[in-house]
Amino acid sequence: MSDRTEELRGPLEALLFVSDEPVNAARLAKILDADPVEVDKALRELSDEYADEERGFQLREVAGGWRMYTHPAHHPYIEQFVLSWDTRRLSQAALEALAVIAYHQPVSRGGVNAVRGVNSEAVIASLVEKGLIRETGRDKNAGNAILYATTRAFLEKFGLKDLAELPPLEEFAPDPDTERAIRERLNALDGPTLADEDVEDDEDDDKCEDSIDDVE
Amino acid sequence: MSDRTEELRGPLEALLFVSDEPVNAARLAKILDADPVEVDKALRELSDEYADEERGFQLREVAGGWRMYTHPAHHPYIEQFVLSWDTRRLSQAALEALAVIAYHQPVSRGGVNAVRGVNSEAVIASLVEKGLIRETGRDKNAGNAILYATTRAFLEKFGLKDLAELPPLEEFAPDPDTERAIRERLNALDGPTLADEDVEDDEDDDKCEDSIDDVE
Amino acid sequence: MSYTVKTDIFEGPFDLLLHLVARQKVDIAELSICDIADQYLAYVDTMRELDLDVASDFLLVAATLLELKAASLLPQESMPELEEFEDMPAEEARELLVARLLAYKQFKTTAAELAARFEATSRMHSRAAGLEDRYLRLMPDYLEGVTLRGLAVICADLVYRREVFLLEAEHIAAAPISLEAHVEGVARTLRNRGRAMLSELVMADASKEELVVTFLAILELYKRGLVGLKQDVLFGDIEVASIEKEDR
Repeated sequence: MSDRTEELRGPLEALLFVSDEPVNAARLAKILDADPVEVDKALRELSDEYADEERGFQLREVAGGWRMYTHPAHHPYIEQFVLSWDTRRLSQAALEALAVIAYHQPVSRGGVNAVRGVNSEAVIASLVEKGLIRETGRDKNAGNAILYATTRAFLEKFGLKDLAELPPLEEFAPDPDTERAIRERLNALDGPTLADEDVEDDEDDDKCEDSIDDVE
Repeated sequence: MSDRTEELRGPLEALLFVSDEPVNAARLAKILDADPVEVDKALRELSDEYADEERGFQLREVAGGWRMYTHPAHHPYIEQFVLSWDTRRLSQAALEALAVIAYHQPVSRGGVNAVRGVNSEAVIASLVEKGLIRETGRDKNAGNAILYATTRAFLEKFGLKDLAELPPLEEFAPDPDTERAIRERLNALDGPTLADEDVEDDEDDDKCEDSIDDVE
Repeated sequence: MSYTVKTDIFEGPFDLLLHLVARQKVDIAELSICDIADQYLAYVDTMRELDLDVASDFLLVAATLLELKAASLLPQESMPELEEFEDMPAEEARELLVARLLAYKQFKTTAAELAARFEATSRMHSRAAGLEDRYLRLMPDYLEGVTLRGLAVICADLVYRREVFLLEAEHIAAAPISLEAHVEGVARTLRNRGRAMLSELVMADASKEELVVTFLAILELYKRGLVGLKQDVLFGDIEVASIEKEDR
């Protein structure tokens, strides 16, 4: 490796490690404020290095960019490992968050909080890890809050062709206007006033507190 | 690396790469059908190797197991890439309550209130929601007050192998000067000189039980 | 961190007391419980204007300081009873306060250390990308037993609860009834009487709005940990009891 590609190795590995989709060299170069050609070279070297050293993962160039994968040689172990995962079912809190996301997607954490009345950060993180929801973009109008949507695995689990096949919420709500009202409210709440910077004050995210504000 | 640990490296990397929580050496050994001692050795070597080669990720022993993380040096890039300003901070109030719970667990809300001098209900609820603490039982001697303890997620988020890794509380005791200053300033001008009496242990202050249970 | 911006807000009475005690670096000999007590009360006074609920958390310590101050001025006088420091000679009360303050200070320092650890750890990211597609089907079924219908019911339930909540709140807002005033009113009654039935707390001719606000006020007091609630039978009268603030 040249000095420059050597320098790029650490940051590139870190970015590729956390990425959940292929990333192209241009985007990586932009984040690292580096020359795209250098980045491309560093990626190829890294890919070779993983292969030569027989590491547990590999770096592959696929449609859309570069992504780390586990090495196929170890697949039997991984299968056995995944099969051994804890079968604990979702908590009530997680189910609630999942239900809200399924019906209101794409929705920000703030939006889920607003409907559930409590902070939903931890459950959302666990739903992402379980592959039931995923980040789907940013809400430009709400401080770039991350938006969440359900995954294909979610659809498959319930045998749904697409989201339009979700049973209409109205069937379960006493008031047919409720859903629309909530959607409007969610949109309003997602506005800049409920930007995600506020999340550290979780104590205040409390339903009762909201009620006082509403009343006064 | 010895031959054997060399052999284990690839499979270990693959398993650690896909795991969504820290995994202990015994479990990894079982899946790989290997000697736990060898696996433990291989994990330590791998951890050192990542550190020596200044890779983008690192292997750390936390919360009773091993898990891969990105190297902190690359945090700014990652923040820019996926996490944005979605950093999860805790309020001062939450940290104080968490500190009391971490060191006095299992402890009731009354116990936390007693140390903080303020009602901690809301912060405790938010810590539960964040998955950092959990209900762990009831205090039969204190009106069945709910007892709280820290979770595995707490260990992981605070980078601790286990609770024994918490720095000893004594390290944080106010120094003699501070103590003297506090005593003097809360003393009456002409009051009797205070003997160095035992400082009351707050753990035992559990006369303050869960206030709601009192009534029922 | 978030708390650094709210410079003049203290996390509790001990936090404020600690601040006052630590602030005056000079003339230790000149300082006394009298000065501290006065400063403390002055602060609580400004706080009271801002937020009565917050201020109430500080009153026990204020009362203790006052007792200590009185004791230092009139050492022979017997002191009025104080909840937590009840029947305790001034010297002992002071000693307890010092001990509490020291213990609090210790945990405040500990919290800072934890915050530093948290901060350091939050710069290391685990992989949250989820499994490669090929392994997804092997994952345990976290949704075992959950039906689509079940999910819809959960969502509709949440949405409906929220909606009713907002509608009620809007409805109340239209009437010139201050919830905070009702909270105070109910709290006052309970301070005097110790306990009361819901039926006693609302006037016989109360409007629906007043009934709702009184009920909300009781819920608010419950949330603040100031009252306990008891209902013997379904749809029966609710007993509201003031809670001795021994755990403050």
